[in-house]
Amino acid sequence: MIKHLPALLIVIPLLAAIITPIIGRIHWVLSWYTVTITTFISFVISLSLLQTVLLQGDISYWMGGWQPPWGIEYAIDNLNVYVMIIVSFMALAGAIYSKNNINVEIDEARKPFFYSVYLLFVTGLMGMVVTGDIFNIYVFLEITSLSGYALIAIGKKRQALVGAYNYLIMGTIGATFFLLGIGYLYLMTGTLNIADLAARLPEFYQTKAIFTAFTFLVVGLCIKLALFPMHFWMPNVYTHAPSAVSAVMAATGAKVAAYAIIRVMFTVFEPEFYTLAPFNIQPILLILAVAAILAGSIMALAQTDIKKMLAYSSVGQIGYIVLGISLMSVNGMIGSLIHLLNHAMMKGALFFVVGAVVYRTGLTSIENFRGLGKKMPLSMAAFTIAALSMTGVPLTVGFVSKWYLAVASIEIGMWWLVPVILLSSLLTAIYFWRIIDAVWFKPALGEESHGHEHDDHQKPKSNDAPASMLIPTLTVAMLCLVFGVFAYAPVSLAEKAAVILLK
Amino acid sequence: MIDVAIPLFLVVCGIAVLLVKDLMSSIMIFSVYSLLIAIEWVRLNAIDVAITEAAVGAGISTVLFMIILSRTKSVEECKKSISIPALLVAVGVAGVLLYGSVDLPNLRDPNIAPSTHVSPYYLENAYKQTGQENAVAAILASYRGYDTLGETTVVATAAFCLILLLRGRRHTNKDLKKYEDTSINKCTVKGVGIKPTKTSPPGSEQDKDIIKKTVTKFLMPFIQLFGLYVIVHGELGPGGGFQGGVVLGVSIIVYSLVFGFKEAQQRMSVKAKDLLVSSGVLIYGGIGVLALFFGGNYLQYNVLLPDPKFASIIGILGIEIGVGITVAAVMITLFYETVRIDANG
Amino acid sequence: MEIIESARPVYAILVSLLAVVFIGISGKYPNLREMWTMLAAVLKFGLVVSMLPIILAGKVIEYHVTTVLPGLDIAFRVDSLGMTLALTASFLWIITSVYAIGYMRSLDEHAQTRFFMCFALALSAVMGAAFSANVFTLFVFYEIITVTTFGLVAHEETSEAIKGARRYLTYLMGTSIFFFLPAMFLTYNYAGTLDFASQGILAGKASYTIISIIFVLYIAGIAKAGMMPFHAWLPSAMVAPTPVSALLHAVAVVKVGVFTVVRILLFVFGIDLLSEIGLGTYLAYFASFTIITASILALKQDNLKLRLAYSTVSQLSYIVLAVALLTPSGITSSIIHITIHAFGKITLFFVAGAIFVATGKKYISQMDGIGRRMPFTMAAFTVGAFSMIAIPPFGGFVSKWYLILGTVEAHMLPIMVVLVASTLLNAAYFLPIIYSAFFKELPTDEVEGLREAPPMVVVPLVITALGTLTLFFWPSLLLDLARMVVSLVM
Amino acid sequence: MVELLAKYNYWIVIILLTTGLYGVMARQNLIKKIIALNVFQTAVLLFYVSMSKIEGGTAPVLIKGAKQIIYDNPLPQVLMLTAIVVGISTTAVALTFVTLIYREYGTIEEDQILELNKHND
Repeated sequence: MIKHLPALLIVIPLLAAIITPIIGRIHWVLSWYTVTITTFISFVISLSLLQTVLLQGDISYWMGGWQPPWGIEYAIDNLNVYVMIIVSFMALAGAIYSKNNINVEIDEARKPFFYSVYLLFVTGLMGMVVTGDIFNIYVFLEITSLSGYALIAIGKKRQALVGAYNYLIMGTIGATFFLLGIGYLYLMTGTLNIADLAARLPEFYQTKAIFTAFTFLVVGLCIKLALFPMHFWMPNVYTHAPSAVSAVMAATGAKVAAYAIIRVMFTVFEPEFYTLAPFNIQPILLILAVAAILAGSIMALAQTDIKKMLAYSSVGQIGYIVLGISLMSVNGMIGSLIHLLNHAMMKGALFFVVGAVVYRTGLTSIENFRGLGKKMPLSMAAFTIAALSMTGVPLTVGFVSKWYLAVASIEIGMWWLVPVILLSSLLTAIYFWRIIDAVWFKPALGEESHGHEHDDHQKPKSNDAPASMLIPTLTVAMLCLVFGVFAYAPVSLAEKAAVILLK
Repeated sequence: MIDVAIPLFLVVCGIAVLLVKDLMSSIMIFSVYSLLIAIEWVRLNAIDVAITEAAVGAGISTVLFMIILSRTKSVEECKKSISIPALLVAVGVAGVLLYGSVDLPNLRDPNIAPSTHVSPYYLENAYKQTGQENAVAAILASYRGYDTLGETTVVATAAFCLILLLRGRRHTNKDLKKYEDTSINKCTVKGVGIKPTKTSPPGSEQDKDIIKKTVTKFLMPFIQLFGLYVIVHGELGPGGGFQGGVVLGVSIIVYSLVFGFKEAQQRMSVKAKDLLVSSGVLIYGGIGVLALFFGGNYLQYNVLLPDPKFASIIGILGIEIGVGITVAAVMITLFYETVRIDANG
Repeated sequence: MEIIESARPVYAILVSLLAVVFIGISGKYPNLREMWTMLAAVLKFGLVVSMLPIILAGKVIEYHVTTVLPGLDIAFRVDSLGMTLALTASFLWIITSVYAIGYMRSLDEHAQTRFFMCFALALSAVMGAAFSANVFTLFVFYEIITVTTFGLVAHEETSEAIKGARRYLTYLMGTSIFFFLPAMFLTYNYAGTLDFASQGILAGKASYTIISIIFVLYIAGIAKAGMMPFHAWLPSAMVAPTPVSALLHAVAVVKVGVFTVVRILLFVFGIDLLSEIGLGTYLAYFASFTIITASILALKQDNLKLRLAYSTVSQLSYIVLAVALLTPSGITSSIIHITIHAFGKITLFFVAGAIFVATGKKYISQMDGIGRRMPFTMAAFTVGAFSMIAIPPFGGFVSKWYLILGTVEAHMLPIMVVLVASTLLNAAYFLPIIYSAFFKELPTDEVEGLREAPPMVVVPLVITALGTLTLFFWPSLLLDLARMVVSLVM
Repeated sequence: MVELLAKYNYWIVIILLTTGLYGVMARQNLIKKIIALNVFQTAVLLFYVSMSKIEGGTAPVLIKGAKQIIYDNPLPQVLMLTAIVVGISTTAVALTFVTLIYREYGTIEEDQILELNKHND
């Protein structure tokens, strides 16, 4: 069975997702167990695949036993096994977290379906990552999109529906663009297999048709990624979706979209394309990335709702990922890849904490965070770590990504990017510090200001989130520190992938 | 000449769909549009696609649109005419497409890459390797069978999403009344469908219509038999799990349209139908897993039995049935759940 | 030079980190909680002292913790320069802890647990900065100090405190993100390493223009050194409780600031490189400007703590000025002044706090005749002030003496004029306080009930005042450490 | 003219696609948007299926024994079967959203919904 691990990686969660509603009829908890165990299995399989890839090189698995390009291939290399680990781990964390958290949004009767759709969402993402067939990416993109729309729409407020609807419209436009791009590629090369495409494309690099194909593929994915200025669907989605969903989406959905862009830009197309293409693509991406970084940070600054703030901050962070891609150098790519991991953990932790706050208080305004440090000390500690990490404080993961992006910018002579990164770090520091400040140094709303009274003995009882929410939150937050200090492990993995991508 | 005319009609319909204010007419035009496009598929020798398009585009989606329309408003309000940003984006996209199509190969050219690179292999080997005479079915179920598993999952996902969203009580918004009578709604032209909850689900009024009932009862086995035939037939000619599944699903939908929702539920309970959604995909995925135990790769049917070709035929038949079950069940789900909506609201 | 691998510097850092945990746990039992603080302070001092003989024997202690990224290590290296700061800070932490306990309890302050936790954290970070083996580690601990002391500055939670703390954070964080970080980044980019080396690491690695840019970025980035125009955080941080002002803004934070400047100038740029480009001279004049301006500003302050704050700004620039001279005596002066100024200034702040505890007074104009009722306190104040002005036999004289020697060695007579002017200004803003405290009459309505603050407040300030005297008569340990630095870098 | 006709279906695709896209973005009515989205998607279907047709080809149902027959390309047809099914699934979910939105807001006009959201915030 070891040989079939690549297939099982997807097939197990896929079939489990299908069975979940049936199992859930007995008791909804069983469906939760199914999801948790399956995502855990996927995580373990990803780790084992990582080992295989590191020791024995890339894996090619032929679905149905058909040799590519005639059949569908699962092609696993350093890059996608790395993304797989991120996705499956965050999916596992999200699954554990959702056990209690989702009580806020739905009743028990529908929970089995929630978990089924959740697992389908994750499976779709993982399917996009491991496949070596570009049309297969589209199919799994649709699985993940459809389930994503529904997951958002179960949010408590009615705005969730509108957010989900708009996301559906934008997502479908994006996916259709992607499909159109595939069509152009197919028309020019006659193949859908990524490796085969990569081999056959170079002779068409200068054609207008291939440039168009590239444009539609990347634009389609950028809509999914929510790259500025195609981000406008995203804040409402993250704001009104259930917190567990926002966390997992921010941590995995955008990452997989970014992965797909990297795949298309550097595996389907090879770096040579960017010198031969009729238009110069790099500056466009670069400008969009910088605009995203600045606009995201500035807009985040203006928000009063914490979830919306995190959403806009994601717009900025996505800018970082694209910035690294657009530099088209090994260090830039390392920066992007490492930021995939880092942002997944940071944003995951932040949304987890926000979810815990919603769970306890039901409110999401920043005002509401005042004095929470005393009530939810552990959650708030996790929040603080993740927030510091977002600003890029050394010894946290955020620093590592920014460091690589800065190194890459200087390396290719774009020194002006360094102030951009710094400025955005500063803005990030400002909008997160507001909250940290309120959490630890302000009395809770409605409470009397202390003045000089002795409150050590009468402080409000700590009422932190339940363990099922705290454990994943703290784990992810701790990882922000662990990978900030021992950054070399993920970086070396990212470096291997980057070198291959840019060879 | 007809090859020129049909696309032109398509364009006309496509534009008309957007221009018509009355949503019901718009949907009808869209239905015509779907039929036209199905005809275009026939013209292009894509029979399988044509059948699916006719069943899905002209059939199921029209029904869905109409059900939804009966629950909401049927008139688009008289708002602004031209959106400049949308126009800019559309023109930009058209520009890129035009730019890209300059050096696209001519259509129908037998020497273009798609016809010379991968597909000849299918045409040459499909029968030998899979026992399918219909190359489309061979690719769908075997060469790219994994895509089809994904696609079946998409369908099942849609069903689960609907159930997740529509079953159980959603909290209703208290402020709704407050805004309903304010100026925002004044723009309504005819006021049709403002109180959508009053319209009953299509079907229930027609309880008394004996002729319809008898005819339906008489036809039902034939439609369903036809559906089964289409599912199984994919091996030889156009047809397959999707098309057959849609037909099967439609038969139940027609039944419930004629006999009413409750009656139909007695024939096929919601629980049983939910189970069917899952079991179809499970059959499909299970056959794939079975192949693993026989030493093949995932979805490698030819290891299932000693004779590879026969094994392949059986395997494909199995998955077509799986697809058929899921698709039929999902089509019914789409109908059931949307019809049930206002019972919960 | 012999290198000893030992984790002892790490233990010195961890002691107070552990204490943070215990303080947090035992928040409900104030006595137990304070015991942890004291225990950690004593242990830490003991650990630092235990390393002293090794350093004095001319060895260094190194410990590599981890490599974050290639070229970015967390590593420690204890040498004579770091030792000076570590000794000063860890010794004064013991004294300040006693004082803080007395002060906080007398005023019945709120959130004392958080206060002592932040305090211990900050001290950990100071140790880390003192023992850093490279710019990256130094930067990390520099930032940790900023964040943890924010909690102390904002302690009061009043709107004024929050505002002051925000400003504090904005200045320190802003400059370090905008200038220090890029400076470090450029250093890494050009030098290929961030490890401190006695002859500097940048020489010959980049053009003079680039090096000058990096230099400016570093100087602007290390706002903790209080150089103008990035000094404004210091006065606004005076909203903090006095023990915080005392330890952190007279000792830990600002001393880490100037320590960083000294460290960077000597061990990143190197004396040869700096004198080659002449950057030292510019910096010296720049520092002189701060010295004079801050002294003039100090004259105008009526709030005692604010006056002390401006005095700190001016005194810090002495240290920067001294090292910028790039001569043996200059460097010696800068190193010993780190300690000497610490003792003097902490005494003065303790006094300000003691007056506040005893009388609730903050303004100099209210302090007429106070010396008669609080003789120990005001005597200590006099000692501290004289040390600041550099009157023998107080510590301040020693460092100023070496500073003057340094200017002579560097042939920079204009600087001498600055020194004289600043000494006069120092006298001008300290002596009137002493005069009115001892020789003016107390306002009659206040005679009742005015007495010394509680012993836990008074004893520490007497000890530090005596320390200032000791440093004049037995400066040998300090001078030895300073000479070792000089011989290392020259 | 021949050149123009040789790419006839491309032009149709472009027109349909642009029309659909414009409709999706410009229309305020949520149902109309979905219809437009369907038009938009079918344009891509047309693009694919058009490329499967070969001059003189027959439908790709293999006829045993006959050697010299030119078949149309079956692959794009397979892909489009998938796309159609994906399309109906998306439409179904979208329509569900519309009904729910109508129940919550009492309207399916986008501008009015935005207005209502503003009131709520």
